[in-house]
Amino acid sequence: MSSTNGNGSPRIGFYVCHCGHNIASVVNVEEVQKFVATLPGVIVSRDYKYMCSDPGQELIQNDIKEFKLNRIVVASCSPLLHEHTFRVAAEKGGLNPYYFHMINIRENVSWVNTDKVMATEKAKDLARAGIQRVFFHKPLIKKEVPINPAVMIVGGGIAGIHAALTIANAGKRVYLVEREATIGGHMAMFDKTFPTLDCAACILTPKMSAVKNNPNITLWTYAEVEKVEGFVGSYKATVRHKPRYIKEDLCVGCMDCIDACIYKEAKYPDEFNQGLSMRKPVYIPFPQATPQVVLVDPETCIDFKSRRCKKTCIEACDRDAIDLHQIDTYEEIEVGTIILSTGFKPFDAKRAPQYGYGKHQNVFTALEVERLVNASGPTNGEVLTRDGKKPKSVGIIHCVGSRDAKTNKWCSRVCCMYSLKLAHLIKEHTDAEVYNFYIDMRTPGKGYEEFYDKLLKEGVHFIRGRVAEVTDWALMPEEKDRLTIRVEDTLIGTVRRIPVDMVVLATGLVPRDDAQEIRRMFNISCSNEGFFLERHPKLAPVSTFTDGIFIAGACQGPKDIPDSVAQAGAAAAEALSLICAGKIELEPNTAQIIEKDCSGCKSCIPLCPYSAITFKDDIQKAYINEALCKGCGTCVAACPSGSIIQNLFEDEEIFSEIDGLLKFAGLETGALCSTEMEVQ
Amino acid sequence: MKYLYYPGCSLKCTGRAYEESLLAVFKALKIDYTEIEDWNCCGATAYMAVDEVNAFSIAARNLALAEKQFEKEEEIQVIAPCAACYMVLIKTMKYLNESPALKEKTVHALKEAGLNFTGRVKVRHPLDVLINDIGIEAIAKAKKHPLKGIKVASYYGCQTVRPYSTFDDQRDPQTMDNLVKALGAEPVDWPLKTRCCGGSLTGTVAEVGLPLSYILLKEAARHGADVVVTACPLCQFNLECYQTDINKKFNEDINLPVMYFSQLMGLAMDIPQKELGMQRLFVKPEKVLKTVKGGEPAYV
Amino acid sequence: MSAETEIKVAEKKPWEPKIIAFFCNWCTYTAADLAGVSRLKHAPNVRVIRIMCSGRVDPQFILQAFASGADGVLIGGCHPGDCHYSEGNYKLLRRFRLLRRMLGSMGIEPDRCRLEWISASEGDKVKTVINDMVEKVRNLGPLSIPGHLIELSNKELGIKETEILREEAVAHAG
Amino acid sequence: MDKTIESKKFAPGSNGGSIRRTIKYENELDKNFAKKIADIAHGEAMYNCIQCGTCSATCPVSHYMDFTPRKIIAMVREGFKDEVLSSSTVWMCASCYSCTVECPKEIKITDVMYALKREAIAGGYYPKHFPTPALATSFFDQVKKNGRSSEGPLLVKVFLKTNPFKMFGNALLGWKLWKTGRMSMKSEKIKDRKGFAKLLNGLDKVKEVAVK
Repeated sequence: MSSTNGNGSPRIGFYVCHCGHNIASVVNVEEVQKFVATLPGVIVSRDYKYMCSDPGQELIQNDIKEFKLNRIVVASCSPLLHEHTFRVAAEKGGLNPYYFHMINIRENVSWVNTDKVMATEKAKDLARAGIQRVFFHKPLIKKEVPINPAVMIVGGGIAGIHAALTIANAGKRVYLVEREATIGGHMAMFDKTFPTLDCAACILTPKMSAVKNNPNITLWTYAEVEKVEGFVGSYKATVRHKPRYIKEDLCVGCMDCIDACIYKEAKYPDEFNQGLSMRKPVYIPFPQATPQVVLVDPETCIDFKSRRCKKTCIEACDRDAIDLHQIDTYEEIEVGTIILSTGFKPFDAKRAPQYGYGKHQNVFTALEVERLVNASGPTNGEVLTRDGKKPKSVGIIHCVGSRDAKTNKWCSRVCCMYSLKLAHLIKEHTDAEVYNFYIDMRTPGKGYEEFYDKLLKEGVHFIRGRVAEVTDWALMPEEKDRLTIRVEDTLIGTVRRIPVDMVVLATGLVPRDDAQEIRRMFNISCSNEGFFLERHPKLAPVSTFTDGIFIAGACQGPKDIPDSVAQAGAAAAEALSLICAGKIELEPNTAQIIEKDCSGCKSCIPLCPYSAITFKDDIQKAYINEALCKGCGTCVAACPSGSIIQNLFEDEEIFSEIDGLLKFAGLETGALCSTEMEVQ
Repeated sequence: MKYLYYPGCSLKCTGRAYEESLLAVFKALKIDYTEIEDWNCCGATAYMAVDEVNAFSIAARNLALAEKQFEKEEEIQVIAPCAACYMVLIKTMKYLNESPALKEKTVHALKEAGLNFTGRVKVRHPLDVLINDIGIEAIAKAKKHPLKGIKVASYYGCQTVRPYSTFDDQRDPQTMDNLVKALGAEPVDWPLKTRCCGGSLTGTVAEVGLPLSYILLKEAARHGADVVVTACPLCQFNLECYQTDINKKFNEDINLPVMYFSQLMGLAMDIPQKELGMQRLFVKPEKVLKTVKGGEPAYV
Repeated sequence: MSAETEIKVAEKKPWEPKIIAFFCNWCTYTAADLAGVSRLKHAPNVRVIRIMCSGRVDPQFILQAFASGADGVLIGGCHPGDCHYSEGNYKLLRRFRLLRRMLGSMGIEPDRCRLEWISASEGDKVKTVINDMVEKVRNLGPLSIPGHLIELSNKELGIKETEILREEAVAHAG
Repeated sequence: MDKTIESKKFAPGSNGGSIRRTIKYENELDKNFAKKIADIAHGEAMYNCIQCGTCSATCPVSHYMDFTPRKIIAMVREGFKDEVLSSSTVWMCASCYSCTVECPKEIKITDVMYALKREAIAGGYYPKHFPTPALATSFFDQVKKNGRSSEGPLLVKVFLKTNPFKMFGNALLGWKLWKTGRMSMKSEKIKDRKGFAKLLNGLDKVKEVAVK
């Protein structure tokens, strides 16, 4: 009789939680408690205000001792939230934690149902199912796996950089993989940072070189992760090094090759400067690029087109660092944990055609203006229109792409603040009339509102209204040959046409184009809008549903620099806590073969995605390597002879749950499907 | 392909030239059409303002008639040249299909009149048909007199492209410009292609409507247009017939011909002017007529 | 309240569809939690059984559920390509297709057995799917296989239902 | 109840003379107005409005309205029934659908305007000598009777209803139209007017049912 699993006939303690009013306001917990008391095997049945509280847990522990309970069932919130808490409680009470079962009557009942009677009936059914289930629970030993202390960080923006340094400074090995030729990400493109207005480069470049010089950090730029296998503690990643046609270890960034390039003047749009300046086929992204190594762009280099270049660059390099025949190389690394900090992509302003980006030459994106105001930018810090004039008036349009059902529903969080910053910088550089067109001004953050106050004092115009269109159609003389912004000044309640010489689009933040592929590769989820999904919005903001994989920065959602850095620190701490523990406990929900029943049909073997199942030819039976099994249970469901069982999800356990849920369903069904429930 | 043709009230009255020229062009391009028998007014914008269900139902009557007339067809193609009719009919299809309650009411009422509506109709705008079914090449081939050096401002107005039509971009439509190109003329790229002409306001509340039409004419002229072509009887009416009032009110001397795209096609395809209703225009498109071979004066 | 009285209550109650749901731990169960956290109200007729992967769903579970009086069975798994165990959901899909056919031949309408891909972020989909399914099943009416069987067995054994119920109840009073 | 009296006491004219009162008392608002409009205007989205003003800015005639479309939405939501229904705004709307296309929250603003027009006519709010409602109603009657509209007779009717002198202003235009065969004074009619009437009656029946 399977109801005696090693510790005598079941003596069940049942506890239903009020969760304040969260559950009790919809489910009649007392009725549930009374009902469960009548079920076979139940010795104690109680309801309590907060089961997860210390007194709640002590209640369980004391009952175990006093009534010699050997099974515990708690009906409260989602097991994803508190299963661990109660298992520990049971363990403290001297019980094997896997004699515990949790029933979810909050997320699954009281929060989603309104009819109190129906909700209470549902809760009873779930409770009965749980009670019947624990009959079949068995004592299990937790599975432990060691943690490889190395960490891989994907993405070398400010988040990746900060996480890398934090972990490296703790003495752990870090592989920092960056897709571009240099680390620094978007922050490296910014001029000043709000609200303190300290120069982005001044605070970022020291961290960049710190990464380069830290012996614990292996920095791989111009490289991409191709494949990830394994699981928490021991991941195996394949990294592809893209050819930059320069031997990284030899190049010292003297840039002689650039001067020597057959192209005397630069004629290709410079990615880093948003195409506002030109570069040569051989180039270095920007002066403080890290590593200080040039690269060759095969798209534009003559030698790649015609193979008939004088190769003046090669002659010029006295270290023979240039190798135009480089190809992809692959490298495999083993790490225990992974941090994803792949960042964001600015909203494509062309998707908001009413603002005429790409149609009217003097409509700029915010990132372009960041480069314009930057001293090392294409205009050496002069704010000029594309026709080279100093603007007399500038309009900054907020929420471009954001808060719009047609493009992004979400608020991008940073645009209000960076628009204020740009307004200040533009005014400082040009003394132009600056207009901010905003829907709502959002300045939550230390010193942010004060920054807004400062701008108000500086005499910047703030017009509350979403701009309908930017047009070159002049209705009034003052609008001739300028851009006219048509907007309702909603605070005054009239429509206005405001002519300007320059329009700045505060484009929102959107997920990177390949976010979906990335999340598949790392087996994590995305939320609806396409940013990586955290395990819990409040309590596990940098964890994912895959153990050992953490997320930091704008890849999880729009974020400013302080928040990205904070998250990076958190992610690093999560990784370190695993590393320091040295091992991680896994659910013992693995599968195993009951050899005597196995018919050796081999149908399970191809099903296992982890090739944990092998075939023992000597005894003609299948064998499951527990270390490799992840406990999905696919093989269990497929085994024709029912000779595979999965811990915590054995057939009897699930059948008894089904049975318990349906007792007295509509018509009485007892006659048919009472599994051997009678208690000896 | 066989089409059903829904003229709408305006094309029988102020917009006669539109019907005449369009059908002439259809004939020339061998487009097989038949007029919906005993069609009724689509309800336009005004009807919606008094009673919505009625508005949808009377519009639906036309769709039901179409289904009756072409009962064998899997999908019935109905051409509605008038912008208002076109929009109303599409809107009716959309709303009836989206709201079962509304559909039920309407179908019930139609039954009273011995009709039925299943929703097999696809409402098409002539521009849509010409560009996507007939094709730009066929049209280019059909032209006899290329309209060399004629600058044409295509004016789409509101309801041809907004809000439910899908055959062209809602903010910067191109079909008419492509058509104009195919006729050998030069489309002018101007910003007010889809800006409202004032609609019925021009006639009823002149102080609001006239400025809108004025702005359009002014801007078209500023971009050097020799002629404005439209696909909407009301737009054509407002822009052409009120030019005297506009000149008086804003003391201008605008004299800009405003014609239907179908008339322009017809001229290029060497269809006699009478068949294109050229004699009905107030402002004679001199320059166009000159380039067209044998361009004798249009109307007496 | 004793099991006996509970039976009487049950008898008096008007019929409400009962649907058993198998939700995978990583996507659909999490989505159901999300629905809860976002307080998305939906029909109370669905009872969720949590499993690690939809691949664990054994056709026997579904048959047992129907046999035990379920009016419908809902299975929720990760979207194709998103399975936490890389392909458990595909494995299920294969089985499910076969089972669907089998159920058909048993006279169980297809709408009573449903498979849905619901990702961790689709709390609203949980709501819509549940409501939609409950409505469909409600329109189909009770399946009550056990009901029929009991009637059968009663005819054979020629004893009154209430007696069976009493026995049952006694058994449960333990 | 006495609240109402109180607010009356403060009402303009009573003691304020020419002074305009702008304060609004709760008892002067219609709490069900928003829901009603939302229902009949397929406008549940109306509640999503964030008052960004895109509609007003994109509207070609908003600068002639006494309240901009954005303001109308806000007032509808808060139940300013009288102000909204007696405003000129709804009658200025030329149904160009720019707002509907541009609205970032996908509110069908043009439909809201239609709904308000209907409410205004039903409630007898609309300005009697303002041409647009007159046009709408005359058009409605004409089509109801004949199944088709005939611009000639229609315009005559409208001008008679509103401002007969206007007609002389347009006499020249009328003549030109007539001369070019673009205007006739005879009424267009459909053949199956009986069926058409049946159709409309059928609707009235349906509506009665709906009411019951």
